[in-house]
Amino acid sequence: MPHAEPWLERAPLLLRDAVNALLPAPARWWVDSFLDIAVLLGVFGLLFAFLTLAERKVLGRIQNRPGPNRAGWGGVLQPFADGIKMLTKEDIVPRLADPILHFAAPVALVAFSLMSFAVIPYGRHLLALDMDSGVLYFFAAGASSELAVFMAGWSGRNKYSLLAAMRALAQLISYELPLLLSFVPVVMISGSLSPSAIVTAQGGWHLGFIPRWNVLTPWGFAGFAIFMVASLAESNRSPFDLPEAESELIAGHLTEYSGFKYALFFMAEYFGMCALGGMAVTLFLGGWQAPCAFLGFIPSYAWFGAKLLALLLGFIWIRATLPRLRIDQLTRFAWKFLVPLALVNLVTVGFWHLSASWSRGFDPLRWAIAIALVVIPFVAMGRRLSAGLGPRTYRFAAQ
Amino acid sequence: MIEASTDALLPSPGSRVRPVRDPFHGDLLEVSMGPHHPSTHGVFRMVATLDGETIVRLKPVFGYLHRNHEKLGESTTYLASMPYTDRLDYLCSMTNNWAYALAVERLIGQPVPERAEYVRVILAELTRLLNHTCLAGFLLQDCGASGTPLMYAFREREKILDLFESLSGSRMMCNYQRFGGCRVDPGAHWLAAASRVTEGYGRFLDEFEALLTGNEIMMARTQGVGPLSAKLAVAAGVTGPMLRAAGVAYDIRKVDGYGIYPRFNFRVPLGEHGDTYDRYMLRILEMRESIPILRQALAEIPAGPIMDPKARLRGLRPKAGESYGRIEGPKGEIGFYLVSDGTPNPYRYRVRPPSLINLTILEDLCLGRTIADAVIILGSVDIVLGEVDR
Amino acid sequence: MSTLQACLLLSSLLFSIGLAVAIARSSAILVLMGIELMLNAASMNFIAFWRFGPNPEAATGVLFALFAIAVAAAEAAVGLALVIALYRHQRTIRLQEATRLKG
Amino acid sequence: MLGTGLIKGLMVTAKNLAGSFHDPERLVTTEYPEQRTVLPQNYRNFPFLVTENAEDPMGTLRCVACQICEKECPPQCIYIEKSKDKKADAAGKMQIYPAVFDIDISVCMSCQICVEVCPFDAIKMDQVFEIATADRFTGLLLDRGQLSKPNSYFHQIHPTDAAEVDGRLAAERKAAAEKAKAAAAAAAAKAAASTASAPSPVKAPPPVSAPPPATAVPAIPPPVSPPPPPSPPPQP
Amino acid sequence: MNAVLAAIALLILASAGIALTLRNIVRSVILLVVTWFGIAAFYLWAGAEFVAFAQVLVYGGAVSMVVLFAVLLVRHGKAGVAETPAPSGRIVSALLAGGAIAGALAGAVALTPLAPAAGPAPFAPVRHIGVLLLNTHAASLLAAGAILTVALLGGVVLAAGGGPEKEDGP
Repeated sequence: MPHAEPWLERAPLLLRDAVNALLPAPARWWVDSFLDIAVLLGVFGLLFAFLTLAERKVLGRIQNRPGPNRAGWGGVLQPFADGIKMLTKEDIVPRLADPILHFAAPVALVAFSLMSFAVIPYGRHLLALDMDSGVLYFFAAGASSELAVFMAGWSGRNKYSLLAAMRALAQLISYELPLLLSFVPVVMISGSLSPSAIVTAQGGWHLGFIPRWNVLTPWGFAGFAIFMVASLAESNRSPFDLPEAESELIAGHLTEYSGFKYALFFMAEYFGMCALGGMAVTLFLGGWQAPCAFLGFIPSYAWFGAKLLALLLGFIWIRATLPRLRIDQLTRFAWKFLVPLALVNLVTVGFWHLSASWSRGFDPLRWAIAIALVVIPFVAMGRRLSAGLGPRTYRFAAQ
Repeated sequence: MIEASTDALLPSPGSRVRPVRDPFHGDLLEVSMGPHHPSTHGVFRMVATLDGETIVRLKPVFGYLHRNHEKLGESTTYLASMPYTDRLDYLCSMTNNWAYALAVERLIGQPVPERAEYVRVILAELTRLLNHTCLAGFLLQDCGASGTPLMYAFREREKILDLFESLSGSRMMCNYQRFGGCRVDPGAHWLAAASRVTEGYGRFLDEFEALLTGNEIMMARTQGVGPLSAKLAVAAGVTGPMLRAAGVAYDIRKVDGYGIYPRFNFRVPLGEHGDTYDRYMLRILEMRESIPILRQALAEIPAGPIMDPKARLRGLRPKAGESYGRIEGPKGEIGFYLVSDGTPNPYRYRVRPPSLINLTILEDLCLGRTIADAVIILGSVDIVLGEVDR
Repeated sequence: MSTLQACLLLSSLLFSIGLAVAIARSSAILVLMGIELMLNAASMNFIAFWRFGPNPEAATGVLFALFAIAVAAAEAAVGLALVIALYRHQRTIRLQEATRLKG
Repeated sequence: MLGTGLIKGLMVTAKNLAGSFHDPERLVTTEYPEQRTVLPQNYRNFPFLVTENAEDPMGTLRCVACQICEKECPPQCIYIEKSKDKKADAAGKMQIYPAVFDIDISVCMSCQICVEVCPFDAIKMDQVFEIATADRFTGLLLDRGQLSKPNSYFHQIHPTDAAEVDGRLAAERKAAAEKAKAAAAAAAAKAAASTASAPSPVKAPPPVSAPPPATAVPAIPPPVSPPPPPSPPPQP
Repeated sequence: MNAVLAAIALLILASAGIALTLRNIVRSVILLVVTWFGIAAFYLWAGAEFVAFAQVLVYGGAVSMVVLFAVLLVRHGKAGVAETPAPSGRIVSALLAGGAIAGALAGAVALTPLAPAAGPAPFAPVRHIGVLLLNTHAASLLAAGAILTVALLGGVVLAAGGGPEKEDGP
């Protein structure tokens, strides 16, 4: 509906044009870029603040307690109270620490996780940087962030931090591969590495009401599942929060951090989560596309936001439920399960692509084969992975 | 790495980072877990020597909570030790009370009225529910489950603590049993409330098991981790669910038949592998077995006095002699050994703490496992530092 | 000096630094890093020539740089595996001391 | 299949998330300073001394400084000094009273043993718990004045116990009074007999008059509710 | 444009030069990672977007991790993070060799008459690169894939061969 766009949809464009009209031509590029950065920082900064609150609230509700509710109405001011507390706390640098790396780690982490926001299309007209190889840029920025985790773990000169650094490295090496492999099918189908092109390719509806999102195909669903699992691991969220495994390593790489540096780590974790969630929405959930045609009047960025929030809620939900894996199980899960599954998924998507021209009559067969290509390896490898584990029956002593 | 760099770069004699030289494993990392560590269940300390993340040596260090419990028991009267037994294993004060009362009753030959026996069984089984629920919550917390199972466990525990509070006046430091009975009579109201809690507990257990027992991560974390052989368990004197998880049928409720336990019909579950999962499941199964005991006791409890009318509260001067009173506490055999020399104070007062004795095999279970396993193995041993250190 | 010359100067300096690292450092890991730097300097040259060369549509420079990166990654993986194997056998990664080829 | 256990667990947490909004069983938090739980009658925390008369808290302590509680207290947190003189207690009998009665609340573990061993029902368990203080030493060392609370307060926090204690005390006093009366009567009879036998009334003792029991226990309110009869055991 | 190039050059050369002199291996490695980022910036400046991101992904994301992992794995004993310096003779010879090569190359570059800069930056879209890779350079792609596979296998065999600990994975 490009000809009849509601003004809400065009609101950001109108705003930018209004600002541009006031400025001389040479300054426009700079001002535009600055505006983009400021808006991204503002929106995601606020999202971060309220996400911490939402996480604590949801976690609390799941655990049958109300969560923070004292600061402000229902606790809405809690993030700001936390921020003030963090800012006013003493910043402790251990005497034996490597001061340069100790300082650089949180800064680098936040910088890298902020960089990845640049290429996500938040709406039809909301994209900071339309890059030809935007997806690659996104993962390049994300991959670098683990370096900062290593720096944090190593610089503290704390044994727990050191173990956490080792774990972070092992985890990154293991999960980078499935993460990259899981989005290759999307690239294969849409034929582009540009996020906006990928979103556009998911427009339209099957049979008039089923959205053509990637997640609603067999390979797309498998890719989405692998992507979500790997992004849980990439953003160090439970059940893959091994680097900061509280029950073993106290706080892992954060053990020697306090005050605002600690808050920066926290911020980077949430930024990373938001960025990966946003990328998952872009790649698999149709980006800013509305799920139904008649809902098109709602601006596209609202749809993006809703999908992103749903994914983030899922992250929180998983965190509230699942226990943590052990490091060897974590790497085994990546290498023996996710990577083969992602490779098989490439075959599936190849089949899907080649069979795209099958006539209507064979469509169910195409679906059946694709689903079988996804499900059978999943079941088989899942069985091998969990061999020897399972519920047990117990005997009772003779009376 | 740290040790090497401190040697070279930072000549700090105050540094507590010490390299461990071991000709067979290269240079190892020695990590002092505790006494202040999120998962050592109090002020317990494990000095773990790590090769990578694998434990090659583990030295449990305890005594940070030593309070001279036994010596205090010898310098006060028999009655005055009763509130101190609450503080041994502060999750199971009712069973501690019972074991101590049993020891003293045996020493002075004091009978206990029927109603009090029933009340004791009810309280002991409630304590078992409480303790095992807490253990399951803590164990899953150690596995990294963000506190959710722990909060559910505490939600249920609260109901039992409320029962204890309305009966004895205190939630954890009950100080309820007396020599020859119990202090307060539970009225019909209390028994009805206990009945409600009992009936609701099965539902809670179902939900709790749905939450994590069938969970693949939980099974991967616990199955095959820290197996305890029956031989080692018997040799080390391990008792309680840990021993039964190793497959040894030994339950003092059946063996001694103290109190009125022979009247109850219950089964003793046994494990097969003796690993952490078995230890966890044994506790769940024992809770399920406790519910019928409670039901039967609540249904059959007779009217009558709660204290033996001839029982004396103070001024006890038992004849010279000795006695040992033991019961099947939630953590294992909790026993009190008393020697009297005819004075108002015991000549010898000795506790057999199940936590401490079960803890002695910690290193055997942890060797060759990772540091993450050590945490959950410790969690599955079920210790309370108040009892370990006394 | 044209921009291309500046680029080439930069890459040759980087190459020299890489060489110096490879020769001067005693840790096997850093020697490997030096070699990686030299490889990178070569890739920079490809890109520079592609950028300022006469025939950018063919994108040969870009493709060559891509292949160089892939091969460098392989080299790093094998090299570091070698370092670890060396450390296993001889308990050192100082090249002066790792003089035996026999494990 | 791999993942079914995970999904089952996720369902449980989802149920709890939803339940926490409508099911009071699933949102058990009491928001403390605003909401307060009802303390059970048996709840105990720190002892206090019972006085018979709210208007004269110090004058009518039941405590006679027998020091049994001091001896039996497991952590030895009670310190008592007997008075040199005697004062009339609530029943009018001349008694020794505690010149000093201190309890170190920072040591006390609220075990209730002092209450159980007290033969005079003079010390009872309180229900206060908001006694935190910044003053570590004197703030937690309660003296006789701070410890004494009227019997009506005891009735307020432990109505059942208080009623039972009052009933028993009244009975004891009545018995004591009757005994005293009987003794007085006997003495009078004896005196009469001796007067009869020895008719020299010069050395006759003054008539002993027992104090009337009605005035002896003026502060005792009527029992709030009778103690519940022992419940019949639920039969299967 | 040249100011940007100068900044990039400064970043690359400074980080590499300092990394050359530091004794602490971890710091050296992290500075070298910075150098790699600088090189990626250079690619970006030159318009080779895809190569730049590949550089960051491969070097910043993968190689640096493997290197740091190796540093941590071999951290004990004399091979700790504080490297014992090489004999001074080697340092001198290294500097001489590096300086000589740098001089020779710089001279060559300066003296060679090179074509002046072409017009605007060429653009290599991903699709174009992909088509080229799979048509003209398909053989090279296959060869690179084979090399990578063999290297991966070799790496696993080498690293896992000696003892119970493994570099990563199963």
